Amino acid sequence: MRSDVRTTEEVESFLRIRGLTKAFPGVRALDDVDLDLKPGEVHVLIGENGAGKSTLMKLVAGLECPDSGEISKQGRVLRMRNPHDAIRLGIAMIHQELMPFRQMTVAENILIGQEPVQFGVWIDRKGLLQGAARVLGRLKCAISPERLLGELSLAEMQLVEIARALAQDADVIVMDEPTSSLSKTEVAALFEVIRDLQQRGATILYTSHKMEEVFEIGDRVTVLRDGRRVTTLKVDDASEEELIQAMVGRELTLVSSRAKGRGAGPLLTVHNLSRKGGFEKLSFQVNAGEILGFAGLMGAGRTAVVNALFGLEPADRGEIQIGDRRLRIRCPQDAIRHGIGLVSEDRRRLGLVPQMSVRSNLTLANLKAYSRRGFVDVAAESRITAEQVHSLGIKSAGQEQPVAFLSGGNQQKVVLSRMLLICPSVLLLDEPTRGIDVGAKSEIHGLIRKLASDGLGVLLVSSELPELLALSDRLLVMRNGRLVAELDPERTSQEEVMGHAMLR
Amino acid sequence: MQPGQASRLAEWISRYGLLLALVLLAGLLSCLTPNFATAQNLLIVLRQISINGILAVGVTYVLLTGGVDLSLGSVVALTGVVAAGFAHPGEYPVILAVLVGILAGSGCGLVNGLIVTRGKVAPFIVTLGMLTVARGLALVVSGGRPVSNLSSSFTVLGGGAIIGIPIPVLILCVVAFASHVFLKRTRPGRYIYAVGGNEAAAYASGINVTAVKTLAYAVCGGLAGLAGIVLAARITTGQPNAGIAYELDAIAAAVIGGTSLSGGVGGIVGTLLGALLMGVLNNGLDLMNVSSYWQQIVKGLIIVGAVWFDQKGRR
Amino acid sequence: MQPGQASRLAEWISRYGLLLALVLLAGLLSCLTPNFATAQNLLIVLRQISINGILAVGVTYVLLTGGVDLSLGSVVALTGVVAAGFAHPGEYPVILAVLVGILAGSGCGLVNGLIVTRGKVAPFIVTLGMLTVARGLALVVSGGRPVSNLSSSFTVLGGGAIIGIPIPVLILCVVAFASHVFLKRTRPGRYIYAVGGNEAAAYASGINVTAVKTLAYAVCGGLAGLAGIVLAARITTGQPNAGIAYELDAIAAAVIGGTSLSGGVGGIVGTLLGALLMGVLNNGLDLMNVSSYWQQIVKGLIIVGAVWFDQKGRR
Amino acid sequence: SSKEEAKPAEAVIGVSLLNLSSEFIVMISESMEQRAGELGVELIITDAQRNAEKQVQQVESFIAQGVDAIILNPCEVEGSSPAVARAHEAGIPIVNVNSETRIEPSAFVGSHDEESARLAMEFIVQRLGGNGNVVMMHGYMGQAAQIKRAQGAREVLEANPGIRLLSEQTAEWDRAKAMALMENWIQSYGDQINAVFAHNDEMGMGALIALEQAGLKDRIIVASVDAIADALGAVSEGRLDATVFQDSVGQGRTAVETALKLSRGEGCEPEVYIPFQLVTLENIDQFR
Ligand SMILES: Nc1ncnc2c1ncn2[C@@H]1O[C@H](COP(=O)(O)OP(=O)(O)OP(=O)(O)O)[C@@H](O)[C@H]1O
Ligand SMILES: Nc1ncnc2c1ncn2[C@@H]1O[C@H](COP(=O)(O)OP(=O)(O)OP(=O)(O)O)[C@@H](O)[C@H]1O
Ligand SMILES: [Mg+2]
Ligand SMILES: [Mg+2]
Repeated sequence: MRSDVRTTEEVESFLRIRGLTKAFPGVRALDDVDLDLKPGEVHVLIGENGAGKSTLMKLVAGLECPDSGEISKQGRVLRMRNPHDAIRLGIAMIHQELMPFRQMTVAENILIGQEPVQFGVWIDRKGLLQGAARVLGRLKCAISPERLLGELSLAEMQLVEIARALAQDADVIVMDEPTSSLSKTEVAALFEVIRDLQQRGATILYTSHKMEEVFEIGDRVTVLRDGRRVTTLKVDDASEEELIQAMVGRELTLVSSRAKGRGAGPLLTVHNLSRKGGFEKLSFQVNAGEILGFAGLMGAGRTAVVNALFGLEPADRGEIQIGDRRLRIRCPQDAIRHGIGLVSEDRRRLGLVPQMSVRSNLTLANLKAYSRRGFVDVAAESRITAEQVHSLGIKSAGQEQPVAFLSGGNQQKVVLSRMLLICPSVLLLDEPTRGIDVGAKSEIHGLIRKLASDGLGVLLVSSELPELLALSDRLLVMRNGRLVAELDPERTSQEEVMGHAMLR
Repeated sequence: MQPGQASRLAEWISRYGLLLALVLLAGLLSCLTPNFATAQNLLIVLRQISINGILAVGVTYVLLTGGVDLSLGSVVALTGVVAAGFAHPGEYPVILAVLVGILAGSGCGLVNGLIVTRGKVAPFIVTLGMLTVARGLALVVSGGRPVSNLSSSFTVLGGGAIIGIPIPVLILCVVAFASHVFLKRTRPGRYIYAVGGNEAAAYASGINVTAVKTLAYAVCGGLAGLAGIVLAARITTGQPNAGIAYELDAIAAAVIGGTSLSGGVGGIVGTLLGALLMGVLNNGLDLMNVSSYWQQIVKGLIIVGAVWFDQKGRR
Repeated sequence: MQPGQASRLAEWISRYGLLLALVLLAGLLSCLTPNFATAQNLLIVLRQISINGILAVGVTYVLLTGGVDLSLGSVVALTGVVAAGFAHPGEYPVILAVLVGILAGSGCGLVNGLIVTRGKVAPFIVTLGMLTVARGLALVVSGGRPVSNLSSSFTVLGGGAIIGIPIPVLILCVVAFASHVFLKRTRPGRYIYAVGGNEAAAYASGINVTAVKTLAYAVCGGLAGLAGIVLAARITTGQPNAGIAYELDAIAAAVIGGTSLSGGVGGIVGTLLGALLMGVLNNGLDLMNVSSYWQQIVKGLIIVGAVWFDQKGRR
Repeated sequence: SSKEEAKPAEAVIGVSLLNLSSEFIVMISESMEQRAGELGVELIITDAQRNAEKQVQQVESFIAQGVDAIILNPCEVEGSSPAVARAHEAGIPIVNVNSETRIEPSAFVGSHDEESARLAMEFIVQRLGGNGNVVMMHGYMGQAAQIKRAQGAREVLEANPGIRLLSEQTAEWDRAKAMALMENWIQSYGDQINAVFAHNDEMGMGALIALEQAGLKDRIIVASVDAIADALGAVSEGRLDATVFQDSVGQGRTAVETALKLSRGEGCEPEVYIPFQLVTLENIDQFR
């Protein structure tokens, strides 16, 4: 802690936010928000997609400047013009959108801005590696500090970003959906670190769409809706229903019925599929009308499998069949032609065309259907866009808004919707509800279920076990690039799945 | 309001800065010299920008995909020499000379595109290679001497006019209009923006990135061929050393007009405004009889100033 | 194995392709012409690449941040003229002329950097503006005439040698070594990579992106100033029309050497290899008495081929 | 060429030329090659592409290759001088062709560039009867040829106060740029212009075409320098009023001959002056 003598009021609120307002063209992202963070608390921020959580956090971390309002820490009003000021004032942030330096090593990524130096500029390489290893050790993470970041999987990158924030030795840490790509074990390690930070008096502003995390790690919770603060509660006093209702502003019935449709014959059959460095000798099939779940730890190779099936990183050996036709899938074009669609986990890299409008992004994979003689039929495009925006609840300042300015969850909906528009017969979903709010998530679950009951085959990869267990008809577990178990989701438990996924 | 209109309005407003800068500059020039704002002079400005305009429209395709084409100037020389070889009086019909020139240009572009996409060599290097290769070919083909004695039905393409409007200006108008419609309204046009905006995402959406990029380079080369023909017709000779550094002016026009060098952003309207700004500046400074040393200084300052002004407006 | 070594090894292997291409080319030339592989000629090649090498090292800084500097050639002319003005015999100490030249160069670079970072104008436009402005200034300063009658203590910087090694080569070695160490081992150097690799992330990590970029442009300008001095010393005159299109060769050397135009990737070792490849090619083709037209064609093909070969190896 | 290789060449001569994409230099180069073939001399021809530094490099390479003599077609008076100095240091004879350097070569073959501009300008003065307005198109600013031709023209202008220089501007040796410049001049000066002097024929042709298109050619005189094929054609058709002939063939041949003599240690004229000649409709037949 930086100062020893504090008045009671300062102890009450370590970080004090008053009247914070921020508007973007076409939307008031934050509207007169007050918030008090106590020292040593984990304060959870929740709200629907586009409620303003990230905006609030960016303001706290100096990434954006407020239109009005002020932030004070320990009684001192902060004037932050850029993140550098925030870091100097002891505020660190884990960003919702990953911010990797792909060409630099893990160690450099973690200690960027904090490099151990001699003579003021000379980088102490040994110190750098040791420092990075130390932080990674706290997260119980086995990534080598010397690897290039570009070689890591998305989840590993997210861990590195967490490590980067931890390395800054801040007493306020802002965490914007830090666990969106992580599976249970990594989340557990992170939570341990958070508790440790708490012990040392650090304040944490945390957001996530995974409700169970709110209850597990939070002390108090604030609900944002449409840029305004709705309520702040002690977590122990709050119930899930209450929070969800505050978020969406109405009663919400979560889709939970498991209208199981067991498949009518195999749709996609995979035989002895291998890719060097990814997975080995996989054989499985997805039946029409069935949701096949894939569970596994970080780096188990699930993403590699769906990427191979979609032709992004084609398999080296093995067979892929749709119905009884054997296919060669060398590129996504092949896959789409054969009715395979993929929603990638990496929406930033493989999903969005940032400067293009919501409309153009939606129709990108199936533009042929909305054009005549080579000319795009804008009217038809707008119609289908309006439909999708409505059915998925995509929140934007109009169809023409560049998708870069949408909130993270809304971007995810755009990517998902694009693949639905190609009307696939096999849908590969890699973390499809990453960053999507509770209400929308339940609607998307309903949608996936409906698609399956219409006869689609769905291959679902998710790091959220509850989601997998609730949605899948069958569940496969991967470990180190191999299939190790097939389970019946109705007769298994999270513990059993984890047991198979982990090394014994 | 119709769906498309709002966006077009927004686009116009975001373009406003450059348009405003252009209007201010033109206003200033009209005050400073009485010869600027005459119909005749404005037509001359249009004629003077026509070659750079055609090239700039072409390079916009490539820039939108996130690439670059440095070979334009040399391709202009090569196609000019080649087309001129088919344009001596009484040998072949003029249309053949034109076709040969455009084909030679798109051939160069196609080669660029194929090496960029299949060979995965950086566009800068590929087109830099083409810059020297095409120049060398132009010199070899012509033996280092200008190809002159061109038929008047060929040179009319550079010097003639239809109902008072110079033919090069008409060509530019047709090229620019067609390109605008192609880029904004057709499927391949949309794909060009998508590939430039995020190549990996475009690939993952099933777009044939290779074909889209190759197309952009080929079109760009073809338009450079057209520019080469117009230039040869205008100066009534195919010059193997013509067009040096023309690529820089063409890219500058596109970038001044808001097309991003990293791809995915920009368009033909901006490119034309950029070419116009450069043309007005060249013409105006000549009319004002600014000494050639100072012309360079003033030109540099005004271009940077106009783009800065434009940028400021957008934020 | 020591921590850093693995990555350095990997880097060397990824460079292998270009090195191999260079070795192959040199081998071929040695077979084709007996004059190539003599110690004297290899020294000549080194001297010939020294100016392009210094410029290429400088522009590598800027390219690494994701920018570009098109003004190099004009800055070479301007600084050459300015330094020559202070280098007449018996007027000032030679160190002053050198300092003035380097300062003038980094002044140009600083202006570039400030307009890029503060004015948020695209580097292409800013440095294109500087290209014409600096050329204009060079002409104004010199009155359009070469500045000659330079002291021999100045011209020795271009023509002299120490223990048999030409001074320009020594200067290049010092500049390249210092830059390599700076970029790879110091904090500001790593920040240059970080800014080029992901500017938004660098900003969010508290790096002063403005300062880092401005530094890169200023260093690049300063090195252009140094190159201008060496050139003026070598041709014993400050030539206002010197250095035309030098920027293209410098950028080409860096890009051939694997530095990416989109920033964050590359380094000095590659840049030197790139400059060497270009130098060996120029020298070898001259030695083999290839006609100048065909030289251009062959040069273009070999450069693209070498980069393709290098790329292929990396995948 | 295999036949030539059979018997060793009389001598090897390195040639560094200003710019091989300029028609005039191409003509020099071709006449050199032709003469070298006749004399059994081997030429190594390189192109400095208007870059003095490159020229110095090329001469250094020649020295390293041990040529018997060097022919230099300098880019710059001062900038190319180190090349001459290097040759002197190495004891290799060096012949300058077409233009000069500050450091004296072993021999010079060519003419003084100022002279060409003087001829063209005097023609204009004479045709205008000593009274009128002219505009001047410069070559690329700062290059030796531009500086000298401008100087020659100015000398004539100073001697003739009745002639006013309305405007001068560069069109960088380029025909298309010259057309644009002429069009702009027509806009700002219109009828005031009586004559155009361009530093080379390319620009002169550009000005000519622009004037013809504006319908002004019959009232305005155009004169330029170099006598390239196009310009000679235009003179014979009565379109271009004058160009200045520089004997490229004579220069090329004499340069090779002189270099060969020097390489054999024979004496020769230190300066072979090849005069310019004005070409107009009257004497065009001598030049075609
Ligand atoms: N740079 C921007 N330009 C325009 N609008 C923006 C910008 N950034 C955010 N917005 C808008 O502000 C609103 C709030 O966005 P924010 O990112 O804070 O939401 P969020 O609560 O973090 O949502 P999510 O759960 O989806 O991440 C959204 O409507 C979004 O479209
Ligand atoms: N581009 C790449 N280059 C090198 N290795 C990679 C690359 N992408 C992924 N890997 C590695 O391949 C292994 C499998 O990764 P994959 O992303 O398929 O796992 P996953 O089961 O989807 O886990 P996650 O939940 O982390 O996405 C990991 O060890 C990862 O580090
Ligand atoms: Mg968010
Ligand atoms: Mg994954």
